[in-house]
Amino acid sequence: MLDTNAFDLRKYLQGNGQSVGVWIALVAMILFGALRYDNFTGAYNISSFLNYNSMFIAISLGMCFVIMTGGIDLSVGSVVAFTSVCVAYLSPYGIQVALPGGILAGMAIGALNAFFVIKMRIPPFIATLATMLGAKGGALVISGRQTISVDWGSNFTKFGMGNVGGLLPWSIIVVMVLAVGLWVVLEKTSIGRTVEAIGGGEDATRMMGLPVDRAKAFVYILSGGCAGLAGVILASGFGAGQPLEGVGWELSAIASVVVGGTLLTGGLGSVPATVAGALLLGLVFNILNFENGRGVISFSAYWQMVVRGMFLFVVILLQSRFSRAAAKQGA
Amino acid sequence: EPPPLAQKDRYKVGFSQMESNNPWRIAETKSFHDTAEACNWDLIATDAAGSAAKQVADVDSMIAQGIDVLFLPPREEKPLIPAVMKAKAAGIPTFLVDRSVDPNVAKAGEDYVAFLGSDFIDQGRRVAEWTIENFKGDKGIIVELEGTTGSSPANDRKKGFDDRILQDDRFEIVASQTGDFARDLGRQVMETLLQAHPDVNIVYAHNDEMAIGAIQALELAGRKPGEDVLVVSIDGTRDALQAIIDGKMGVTVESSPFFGPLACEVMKRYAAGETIEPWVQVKDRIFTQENAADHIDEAY
Amino acid sequence: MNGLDWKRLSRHGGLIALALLLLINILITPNFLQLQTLFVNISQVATIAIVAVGMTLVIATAGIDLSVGAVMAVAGALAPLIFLSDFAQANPSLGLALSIAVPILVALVCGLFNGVLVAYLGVQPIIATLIFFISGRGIAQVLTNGNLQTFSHPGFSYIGTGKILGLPFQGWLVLVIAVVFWWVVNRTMFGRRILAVGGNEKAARLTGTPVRRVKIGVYVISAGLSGIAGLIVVAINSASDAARIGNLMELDAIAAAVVGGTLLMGGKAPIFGAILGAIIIQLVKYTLLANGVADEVALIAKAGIIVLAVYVQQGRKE
Amino acid sequence: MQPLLRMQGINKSFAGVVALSSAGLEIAAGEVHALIGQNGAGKSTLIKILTGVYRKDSGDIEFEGAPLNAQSPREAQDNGIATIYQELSLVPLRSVTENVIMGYEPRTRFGFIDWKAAHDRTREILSGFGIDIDVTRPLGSYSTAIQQLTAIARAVSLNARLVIMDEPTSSLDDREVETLFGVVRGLKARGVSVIYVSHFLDELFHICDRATIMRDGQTVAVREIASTTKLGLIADMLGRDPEEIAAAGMTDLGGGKGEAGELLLDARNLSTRRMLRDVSVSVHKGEIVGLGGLLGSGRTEAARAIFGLDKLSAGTVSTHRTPAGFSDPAEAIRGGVGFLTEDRKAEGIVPEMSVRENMTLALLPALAGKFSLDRAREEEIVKKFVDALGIKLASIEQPIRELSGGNQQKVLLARWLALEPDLLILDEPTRGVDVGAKFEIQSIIREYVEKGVGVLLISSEFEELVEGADRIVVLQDGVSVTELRNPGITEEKLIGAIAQSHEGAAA
Ligand SMILES: Nc1ncnc2c1ncn2[C@@H]1O[C@H](COP(=O)(O)OP(=O)(O)OP(=O)(O)O)[C@@H](O)[C@H]1O
Ligand SMILES: Nc1ncnc2c1ncn2[C@@H]1O[C@H](COP(=O)(O)OP(=O)(O)OP(=O)(O)O)[C@@H](O)[C@H]1O
Ligand SMILES: [Mg+2]
Ligand SMILES: [Mg+2]
Repeated sequence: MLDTNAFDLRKYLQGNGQSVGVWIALVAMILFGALRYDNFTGAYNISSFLNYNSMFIAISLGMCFVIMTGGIDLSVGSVVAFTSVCVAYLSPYGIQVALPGGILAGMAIGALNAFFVIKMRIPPFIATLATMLGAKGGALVISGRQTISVDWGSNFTKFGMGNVGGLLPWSIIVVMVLAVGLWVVLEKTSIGRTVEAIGGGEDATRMMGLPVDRAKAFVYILSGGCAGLAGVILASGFGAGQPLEGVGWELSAIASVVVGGTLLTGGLGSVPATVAGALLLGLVFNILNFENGRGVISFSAYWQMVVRGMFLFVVILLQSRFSRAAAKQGA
Repeated sequence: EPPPLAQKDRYKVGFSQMESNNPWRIAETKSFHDTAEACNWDLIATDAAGSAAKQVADVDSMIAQGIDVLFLPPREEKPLIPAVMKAKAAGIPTFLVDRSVDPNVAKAGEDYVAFLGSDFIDQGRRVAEWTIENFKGDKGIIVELEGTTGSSPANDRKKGFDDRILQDDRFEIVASQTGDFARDLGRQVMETLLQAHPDVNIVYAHNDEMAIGAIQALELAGRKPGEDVLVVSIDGTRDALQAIIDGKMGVTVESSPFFGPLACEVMKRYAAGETIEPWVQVKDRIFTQENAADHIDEAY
Repeated sequence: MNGLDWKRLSRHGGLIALALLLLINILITPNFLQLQTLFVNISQVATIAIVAVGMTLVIATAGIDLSVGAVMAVAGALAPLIFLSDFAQANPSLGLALSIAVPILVALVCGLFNGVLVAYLGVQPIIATLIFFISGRGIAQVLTNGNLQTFSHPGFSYIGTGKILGLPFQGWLVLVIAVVFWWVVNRTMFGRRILAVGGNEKAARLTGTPVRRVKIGVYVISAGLSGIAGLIVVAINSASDAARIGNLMELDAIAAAVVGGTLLMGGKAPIFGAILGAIIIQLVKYTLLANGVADEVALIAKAGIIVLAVYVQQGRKE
Repeated sequence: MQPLLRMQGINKSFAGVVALSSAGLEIAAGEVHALIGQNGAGKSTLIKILTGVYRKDSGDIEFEGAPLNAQSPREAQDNGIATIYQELSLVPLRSVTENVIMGYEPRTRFGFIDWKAAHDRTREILSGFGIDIDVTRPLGSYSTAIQQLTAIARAVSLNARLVIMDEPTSSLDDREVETLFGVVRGLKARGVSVIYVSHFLDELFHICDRATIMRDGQTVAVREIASTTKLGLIADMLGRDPEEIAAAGMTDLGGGKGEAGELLLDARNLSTRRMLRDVSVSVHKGEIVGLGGLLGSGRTEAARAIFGLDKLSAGTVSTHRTPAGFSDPAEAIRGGVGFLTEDRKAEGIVPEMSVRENMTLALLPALAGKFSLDRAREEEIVKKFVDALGIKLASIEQPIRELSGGNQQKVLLARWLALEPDLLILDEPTRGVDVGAKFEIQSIIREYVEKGVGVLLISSEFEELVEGADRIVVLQDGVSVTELRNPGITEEKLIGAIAQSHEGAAA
């Protein structure tokens, strides 16, 4: 879906059997929505959908890299909240200050994760669980337990609320540029290769003389930075620094990454499929809302949870079928 | 000027609930569903699962579906302002329900039609006033069980109560910790605080669920809620009224979730061209030993 | 020399942390040295400890179980539905038995679902259990229509509030569960096989270990224990709130297991370590709460303590 | 002349266990230097200290006249030391190309990896080893031998001044070993020094100039290869008298003597989806049947299929007790079959578990009582085998990962022997095992064969097969093509059979 002229679909499918499922499901869901509901493919729905989900794509991208090294980052949700508060304070200086400021704040927490994981050798699950608690506490401390207003006078909110041609929000454009950049990093640079190698065997990678620690630091800081970007989008698109936001977002991100076919044990991952995974999970909410509007069945909140779980179940079943088929074909 | 509302037989009505993790919210959603039939609504109800950002996205998807009118209990004061603005831009009149948005940015009568609800600060203040009047001892040692840290009802109910009660020298708040609006946590926090502050004789909980949890903690520790410890709170749930009748609890200030009928009435007035007052005040009753038994059947 | 001391120190890291915590509390927390403090802590730690035992077994196979909280909610939602039913009202003792047995049975089925996904479909544990994590609580709320169920049922409440020899019933339950599973891990074939599967799955398979059955087994156990924990929560509160029972339990249980010395890569199952981990986490909570530390500061402190505790544990490795 | 590398007084202990005490090593420029010693002597540890995998406790290292204190393999590489570690350190999920050039990728003008150039370069490097494969496929999809050669190719391509090879030939066949020797000689000709660790002493006489011998963490001798003998080296390694050893002989499997008894295993026309096309083999009581063939000919696959690990797509397996074959290893074990895997690290040991627990893993059902395992019997059995096999350890409660390779192998062998099996499938049972232990393992196998156990033996060492097996079934590309029968098999005949069948297949 990116860089189309250089993209050979058949070859991609061969190499990425495990992510075929997500593309099929994505197309099927979009078709389903477009055929069943009025205005589903209208500009308004598309642009607001993309704007909201750009945050999830951003954190999923960072998560994808972390997971490829065999790690995990549970702190992203809290980091989004934390940076949204930081950025709200920066908003009077405009987006040109707030955007880099928010990303840096996120990277700083990412660096803390990296320190715990690399220097203190704390398992990523625990290290980032701790930062998840800490960042949430930090967000509440610096915000004084309040949501923090952004400056509506500066150009800050234009970023999160503006769009191009009524269809493409600025946020999604920035996130897509990030995605393409990360795709290039993963496929074409040595740090990207090292990231994937680590997931395939950390000791072996180290003994091959690859800069394991540097690559791990890179992924955690990257993930923090992606969460920081999501924090900027949150503050500027939703008008406030929100210390309580982001609860459970890490699980959405993990689900997107896995639905996109990345192995949780590390070593194999795909940037485009991760984007597709995030869009797919976002679509479930969107479609549920439209379905409620049809008035045939109204999904109460708890039925929505059940439906989402079942949906995840189906996608994973699909995915395991395809990855098996691909394994057979490859053998 | 908020967008006008045409007179129609049936309206496509959006109700964007913020979360459904407590009985109060569930009762509120139910009230809207129950009203839909009587009021000729095609109701679209969404649930944001506690996320302000998702609530904005939910409102967006309802705007995309072309609703006529929006009822919105905003999860947070500031983050929901974009939702209000977008609805306005799409020509959809919005009524805020039970919580409001930041009045410095979005104003009733301009950006949205009106706010229907009560005042959390006032609820806290009324609990404090009742306590000042009815506390018999010389020295009131208070433990406060807060709602979800950082949420606006928790912040406001704390402010309203604290400001008022501390004007009276008899009272002192020795501990104030979050019980996350939940019964189980309210109990656990109370158990712990009771150990650290055995001389406590007043418990103020930000909602009834935590108050019930606190009563359980007191009983497990061999205390007598209602006799040696006065429990006061907000909401007016059935369990709380029962506790008042049983003499275990002093007071609960009502915070009714049944907004459906009010919403219907206000919307009809607006469609008829009436100017709606910016704040449609809900008259929160106060339940004590005197009237609890009369109202327990209407409680949820 | 230096290395040896460090090793010895870190082996007892958990106990040292516990001793430190106790000391701090004795010094600063008012009324800490009271029997009631012990009771309060036992009753609050019981559910975490029980769930942490199951979690430890799952982690020992290199898995993880995010669904524990949701399973607690399902079991907790079911119990009052059963004993408040007309049938149970008519047959009180049978009703009581059913209201304990059926929820646990349903929990076991949830565990079976997780286990089958992991063992037969090869779904990664975090994702397999994420499915229930997301939908389980929804199912519990569907069962109860989202309503809070309150009740007064002394027989059932005994699970949460009863005492034996002056100590809370849950405390004894934790002890029994811990001893049983310590035995299972250290003395039975199943336990040895759990460790083998987590330590080297291929080697386990080659030596005739029924890898799939072992995996299913640990998820079923974890879910069963979660079910018990769910019943306890409901029993103490005399109320069942499907939206809240076991909320965030998975994080507490995982933290307890890891602080107790479980390796996330699998192959280790220190049952009493997990109990110790749960106690440490509980004591930290208690200390912060009793001393009036604000919630947000408490979060930061908790984060720091988890990092430190695990750091000391990990110091063992070369 | 100043040596290229001088290590002196190196000490290292792991959690109190001494692995090296005052060990040293001196390598001259342009020499091929053998580093030998029994399992656990400390060879790999010494190498890992040199290359920054482990930190030394004390000691000095000088490389090219300057002190060297590498903190990571990368640093060692940057200083001109390339290493092939004993445990294959590669990333099987990634492509062959990545495994060869990772860290040294050719770049385009924009600093991105130039994949086309990378693949080309990889093909070029590998063709120097006579390997022609699809380099874009995951490395893990190729055989252990290819992987081993890939690791070597990577190290050699780094343009180092010192190349360290820790048991590079343990999974190579003769042809590939020859290729490797060619590469080593090429390095030497370019003035590159090589440290060569191997348990195949014959190899040393082909390519090495000098040898450093280690025993119990100490360097005990340095010999000129030209002026010593195999026996002399062995004597140094074991710290014993040459004559004493000479009396004992080299391979103790001693095939061709046993009277074949009742039929234990009859496998016919096996094929699997992966590799096998038509393999038939049978084993009788008290008989050693060898599986011969080149690497990747399907020997391991055949063993896996018989053991019920891989599904058969055609063919039948029957044993004297189980006429229908096995659908999983548990069944095979119940049917009295044991399978010693060739990949000790990945499929054999459970690293965190103790020696005791590792040894009894397959035996658990027999130890399981009603409520618990019979601990007393377990310990008794473990102690018995530790004594019988001469396993060197601090305690049976020691984690197995702390044992040296050879001792780990003995524990795994004991795992199967303890089952008292009727049939043992041994895949490379003496790989990476020192001469002393190899001899011991072989005589243990012999002992059990004499008691009536049937053995299916897979070995890349022709000597072991030729001298050990009663019969050798030769495999080629997943088909069993010939069968040779002892007495009368010689290495030449075996090689001939393999070569012939190759030609037959080619024709
Ligand atoms: N990571 C480790 N932890 C503990 N002990 C170790 C470790 N690595 C090696 N040892 C111990 O150090 C000693 C030397 O082992 P080393 O692997 O260097 O032997 P080796 O000469 O390479 O043997 P082999 O020929 O079997 O490979 C052995 O006793 C081994 O048990
Ligand atoms: N455990 C396994 N899982 C998957 N594939 C395997 C396994 N063992 C061997 N193979 C694959 O089977 C093919 C045939 O190799 P096999 O190991 O059977 O040959 P071999 O003659 O025993 O050679 P080697 O000495 O390398 O083992 C190879 O491509 C190898 O990668
Ligand atoms: Mg070695
Ligand atoms: Mg083989």
